[in-house]
Amino acid sequence: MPNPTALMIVGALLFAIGVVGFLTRRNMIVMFLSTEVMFQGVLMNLVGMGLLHGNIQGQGLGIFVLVIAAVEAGLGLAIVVMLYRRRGTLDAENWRSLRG
Amino acid sequence: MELKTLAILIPLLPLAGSALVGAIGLRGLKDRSHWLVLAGVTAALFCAVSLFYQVNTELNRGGSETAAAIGAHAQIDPSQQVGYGKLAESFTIYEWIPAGAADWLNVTFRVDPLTIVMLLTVLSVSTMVVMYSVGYMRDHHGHAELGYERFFAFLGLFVFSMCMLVLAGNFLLLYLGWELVGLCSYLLIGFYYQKPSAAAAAKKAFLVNRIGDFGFGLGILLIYLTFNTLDYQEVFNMVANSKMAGDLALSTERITTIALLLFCGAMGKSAQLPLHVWLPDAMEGPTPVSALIHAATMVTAGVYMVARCSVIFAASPIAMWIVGAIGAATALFAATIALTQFDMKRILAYSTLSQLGYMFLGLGVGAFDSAMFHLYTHAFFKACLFLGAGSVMHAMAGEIDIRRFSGLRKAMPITYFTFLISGLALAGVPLLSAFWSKDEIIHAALASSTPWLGWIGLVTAFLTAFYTFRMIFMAFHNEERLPRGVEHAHESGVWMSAPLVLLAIGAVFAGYVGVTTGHGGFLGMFEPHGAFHHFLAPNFSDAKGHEMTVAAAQGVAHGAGEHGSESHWLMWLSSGLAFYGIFNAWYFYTRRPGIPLAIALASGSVYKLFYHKYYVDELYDLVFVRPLRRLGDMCYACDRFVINGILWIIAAIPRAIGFLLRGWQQGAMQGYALGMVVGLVVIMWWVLANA
Amino acid sequence: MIRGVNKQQMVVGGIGATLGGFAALVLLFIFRSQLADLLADQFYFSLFLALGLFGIIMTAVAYCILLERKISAWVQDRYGPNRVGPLGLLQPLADGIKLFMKEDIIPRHVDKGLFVLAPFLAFVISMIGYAVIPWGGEFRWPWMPEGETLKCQVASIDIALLYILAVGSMGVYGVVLAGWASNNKYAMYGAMRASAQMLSYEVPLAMMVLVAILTSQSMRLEDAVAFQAGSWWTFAYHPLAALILFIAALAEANRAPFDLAEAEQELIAGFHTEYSAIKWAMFFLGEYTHMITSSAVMVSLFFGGYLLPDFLPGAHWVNESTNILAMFARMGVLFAKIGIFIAVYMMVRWTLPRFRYDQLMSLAWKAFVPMGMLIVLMQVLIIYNDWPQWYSLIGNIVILLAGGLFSAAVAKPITGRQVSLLKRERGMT
Amino acid sequence: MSVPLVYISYIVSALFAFGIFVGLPKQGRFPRRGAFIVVMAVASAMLIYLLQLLFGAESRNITFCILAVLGLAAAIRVVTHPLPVYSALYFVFVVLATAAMLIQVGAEFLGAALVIVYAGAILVTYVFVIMLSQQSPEMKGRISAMLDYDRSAREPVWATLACFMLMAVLAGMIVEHPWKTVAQPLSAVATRNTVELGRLLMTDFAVSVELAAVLLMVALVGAVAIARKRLPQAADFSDHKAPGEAGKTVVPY
Repeated sequence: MPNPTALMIVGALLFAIGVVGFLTRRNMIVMFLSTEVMFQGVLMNLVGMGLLHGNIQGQGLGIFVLVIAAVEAGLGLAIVVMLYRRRGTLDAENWRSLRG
Repeated sequence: MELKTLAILIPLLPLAGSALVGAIGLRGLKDRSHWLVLAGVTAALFCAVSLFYQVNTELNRGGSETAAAIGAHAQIDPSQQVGYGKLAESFTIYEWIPAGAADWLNVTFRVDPLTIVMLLTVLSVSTMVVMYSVGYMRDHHGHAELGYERFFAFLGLFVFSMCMLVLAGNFLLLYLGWELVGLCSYLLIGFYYQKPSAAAAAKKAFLVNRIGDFGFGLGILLIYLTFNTLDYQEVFNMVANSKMAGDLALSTERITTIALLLFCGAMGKSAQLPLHVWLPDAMEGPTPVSALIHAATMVTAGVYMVARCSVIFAASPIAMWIVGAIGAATALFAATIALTQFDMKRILAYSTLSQLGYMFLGLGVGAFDSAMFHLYTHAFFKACLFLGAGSVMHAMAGEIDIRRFSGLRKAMPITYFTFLISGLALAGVPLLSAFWSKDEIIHAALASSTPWLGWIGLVTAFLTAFYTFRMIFMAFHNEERLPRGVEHAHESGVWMSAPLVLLAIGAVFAGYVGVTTGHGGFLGMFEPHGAFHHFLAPNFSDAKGHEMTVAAAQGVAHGAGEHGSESHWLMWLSSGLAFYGIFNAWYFYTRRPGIPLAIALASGSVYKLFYHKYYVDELYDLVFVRPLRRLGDMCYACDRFVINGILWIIAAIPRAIGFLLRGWQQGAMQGYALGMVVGLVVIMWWVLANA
Repeated sequence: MIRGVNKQQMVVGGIGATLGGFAALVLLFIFRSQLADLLADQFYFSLFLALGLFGIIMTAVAYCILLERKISAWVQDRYGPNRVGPLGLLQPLADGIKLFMKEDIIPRHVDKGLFVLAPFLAFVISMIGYAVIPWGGEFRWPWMPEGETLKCQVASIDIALLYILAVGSMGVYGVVLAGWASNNKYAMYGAMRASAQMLSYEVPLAMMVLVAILTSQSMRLEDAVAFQAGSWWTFAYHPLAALILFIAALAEANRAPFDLAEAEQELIAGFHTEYSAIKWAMFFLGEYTHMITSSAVMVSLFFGGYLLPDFLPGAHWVNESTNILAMFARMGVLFAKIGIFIAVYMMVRWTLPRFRYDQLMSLAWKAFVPMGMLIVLMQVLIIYNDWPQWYSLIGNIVILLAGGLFSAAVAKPITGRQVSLLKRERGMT
Repeated sequence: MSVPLVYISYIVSALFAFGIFVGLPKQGRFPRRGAFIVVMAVASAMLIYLLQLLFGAESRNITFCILAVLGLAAAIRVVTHPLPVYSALYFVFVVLATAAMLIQVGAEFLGAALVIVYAGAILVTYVFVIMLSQQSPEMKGRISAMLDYDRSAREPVWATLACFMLMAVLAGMIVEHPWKTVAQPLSAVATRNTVELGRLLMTDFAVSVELAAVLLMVALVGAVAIARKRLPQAADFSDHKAPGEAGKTVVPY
């Protein structure tokens, strides 16, 4: 069975890849997808740490990560759909009304 | 059913009705909202009756020995645990609040004779009043008033709260019920919340009650500090044995403090002298509310509480003296005010105050069972009087000033007769209910170590008869006059008159449970300690057995045994006073209507003093309200200028910083995210470097 | 003579097949002891089983298509295919050869990668669900030592039912990608309908599988079958659950009356409008394979799997013996049950008209999901309180009746287009 | 083994970050396909080397390494591919790889749940929304059909730099930190994993499960409320439309 540390490294890399996607892409849907990639990284880290401690709680928390991801996807996509209806574009640059 | 089931059902049935009405009344039930509450309260009444039969059977069987001993008023050794035996049962329904390591403050119900007497009183009057409200809360076309369902929901909630108060098995739950009934009272006084006077009255009632409840709460805390428990039975046992928690001896000062603090709550709830101001104003609520809450049930909670804690009070002669004195003072004081008022409901309110004063007088001289007896009889006739007044009010289109109308006797025969009967009962005319109960109290007072209380009671009895019949003669006799805008008076419908009749029957016959022996019929009529007292005896055995009040108890026993011979003069005197009062009222208000005016003019300032209720409200306004308002103004100014200024300065700093930093915010989320990531990395790197 | 294939090809094919078969037999004979050892090992046996099943199921699918055509013909009072071979039995072969030979068209405007990927996804995903189905219970080759047994199952894993759900949930991708990659309006609509539909019906499906899991208290299919041995089948405890599972499986497979993704009247051919030849055949195979898989799962969960009913003669031997013959008998029982289900599928398709889309959705969300929740809750209560399992039968009936009464009480016109007979609407004359 | 693990992890991070930088879309085309492949190959090799070092002598789990590399490559394609649909599909691949890795370490229930929830539900929703908002591109003019904002990345230099720092810090921390491993933990946890997980959720995490349920409910209602389209009421059906107007209004089912 693989070393839990390996799991955590892969998780960390996944998280960072998600971060870069979130930072660089302008399409809101892809930005959301990038956050999902980050969730994958977090999930793997949770499981890895749980294994490291020899208990199953990491997996239990992983279930909640799934829940949060589902919630985030549902609400986020609803918002994206609404925004798309407003302006007809998915470009995140279009929504800068919070500029100071 | 088992006792426990019944005890749970009694509060829950009205609550269920109330909750249902509250939930679906506005949408679904509307005009039919009353059914659920009526059903709930009636069912609870049946439960209470069933409870009564079970406990009564038990009393006659198992508890007969002790009860017999108490009934004969034998000397009882205080150290001996006499009394409740099987007659009182506590049921722990639910573990409520953890108190200490293993202790819980539980939701405990206690069923004993006192509880049952209260439950029967409360629920039977409630049933009547709910029935009455069905007719009362409608306009002349039979349409429900605005807020009909709200009214019944509140009414059901009140019945629930009152049952909780009565059934409570420890002081904390008692406090809960106590506050709940206060809340219901507030809600119902302010039922017509569009009326400024009603809203103000509700607020006043609430605030004045707070003062009393503050003392009450302190009393409960002190009980907990002293005895380390709040359970009735444990506390009473310890008091009876003069023990504190940890087997220390209980000092009289401590017990006096507890009793007085508890009495403080009773003063608030039962509107005794310094805190009486809210009750007359509470008449702003709908009349059924006045009848139920502010005459028959809630205001007697204080009496009930003192009777419940009779052991504590009996252990402190000073507290007993204060209770009796305040009761007597209130009785006289309220009666004098009632002489001069013209608002029917207000007269009745002051009469209620006066009668509550009687009850406290009785409690103060150690005649706990007599006080409870008076509470019980009073509930019927006073509720009937209030409901009669409501009936008049209904017919007079809301007019209640007895100067504006007269001679309603022909137009409203049912109302008139029930009102008359109840009035006779209130006046203490022989063979009606209050005669028995009031005489008992006065008798006990005269026989006690403070006989002057009894003399005050006698004077008040005369005044009572006078003001009651002043009202009756002014409203129902003489030639028929109607207020402007009312074409003709009419009798109320069956929903309203049926409860009147039933309550009037109660007003006549309720007293006989106290004078018959339960197995002797009318022959035992003149033995004041009848079935009622026999039934309640286990509750007060501890208190009466206590050496402090043995004298008083012996006095009652003495009188009880030989009422016929030695105390006849008291009976004759009190009935004579009653008849004399009635005669005076008749003479002044039907024969020579000029006399009252002449007296009023002649007495001048005294009349004014009575008329303006001894200027108590004005005094309070001057002493408390205005200084407090000044203080509030000062606080407001302080808040406005000092604190707001400081806040403005504090807020100005981030505003300035924000002004400087505003340019950095470019509005694109990803820019912020980049900043977050960089910050995260820096922090993590920092942590790692220093790890 | 099969149409589309010339005589020469047939002769060559026939000779090749014969020679190949002979060679295989020879090889088998030479390596028979090694083969026996391999077959006695669970891992290699599973491998063989997987290969064998692939063949069996491909054949079964082909004949399912024939069956479908026969049944439709019967329903519509026609003859159906009867030209190729006796009773048209060779028709599937002819169809297959035709589909392989046809020109494979990839339109210019499609997204090529996904266009090619989609049918394979559809086919493969519907295929890999087989892995966890218990086909014949435990058995023993005659040459194996006494006491050892093999499982007639490709993979016996702890989370078999989760695996099935996971695989099933991937099934939507084939349809969706096909629709999107086709770059065609109708295909797109079909795909969107399909994705929403399959997402919706996955919920009651998963709930009913959960009911079965709770009833047998295991996520292994063989445990579910074992639970039904010697007692009632789960169907008898949970008739409503079985019914909902059946209907949801129907919708998951995009079969009529839930075939909105390919509704001819509305969408030409839905998501596979642009497909032809072997890619189209892949979709077709996928659909039928999906039917067989879902039938197998349903039979295993609710209808006793490979078990014969106890009251039949010889049921004891068939159900419990580890003899190889008994294993084949069990397999036969399972296939018979699957066949019955498939026949029901087909009868449903040719009997019922297609649902409207909003009806489809409200069926899932307003009927199946609440009822499913109640059934799950009821089963949980039964387990928690240790009530006898047959309470669930009462519960099922009560839930069904209550649901029916409730919907009858609150039923309203769905579109608002219907004019009420009782009340005259405002503004209407 | 003279090179400390931490430097290897820095190198891996740098290579991955560089690979992302190379792969990010520029003007809609795959800018340096060859360079991307080379960089990714080197990065994968380094990663496998790192993982092998971590696994130690007793187990060289090649399946895990392959899955990790495939998953990471797919993840990189998720964030670099200019077409959202492909991003979503690559993400399905990431999910499958993750699930496989989880199953390999014994978290089989979580793996299956991951596939069901992510691949089966969440990603389908994504694909659905993408399809709602974007047409598939024409074969011939892929660039022209691509939307402006998908064509170019936003500040790729800074982003990849931040990404590198994050990777380096995280990976370095994980590699360097002296994790206190519990003796013989894995096999004990791995057996009857699902049962244990269920017990955990129903005992220790019971309140959290309830909260999660409430959260899901709230999200459901919220999503419906947010995305609801204000459509003409059903009463509109009774209106008589002028010829030619009928059918132009969107009619809800």
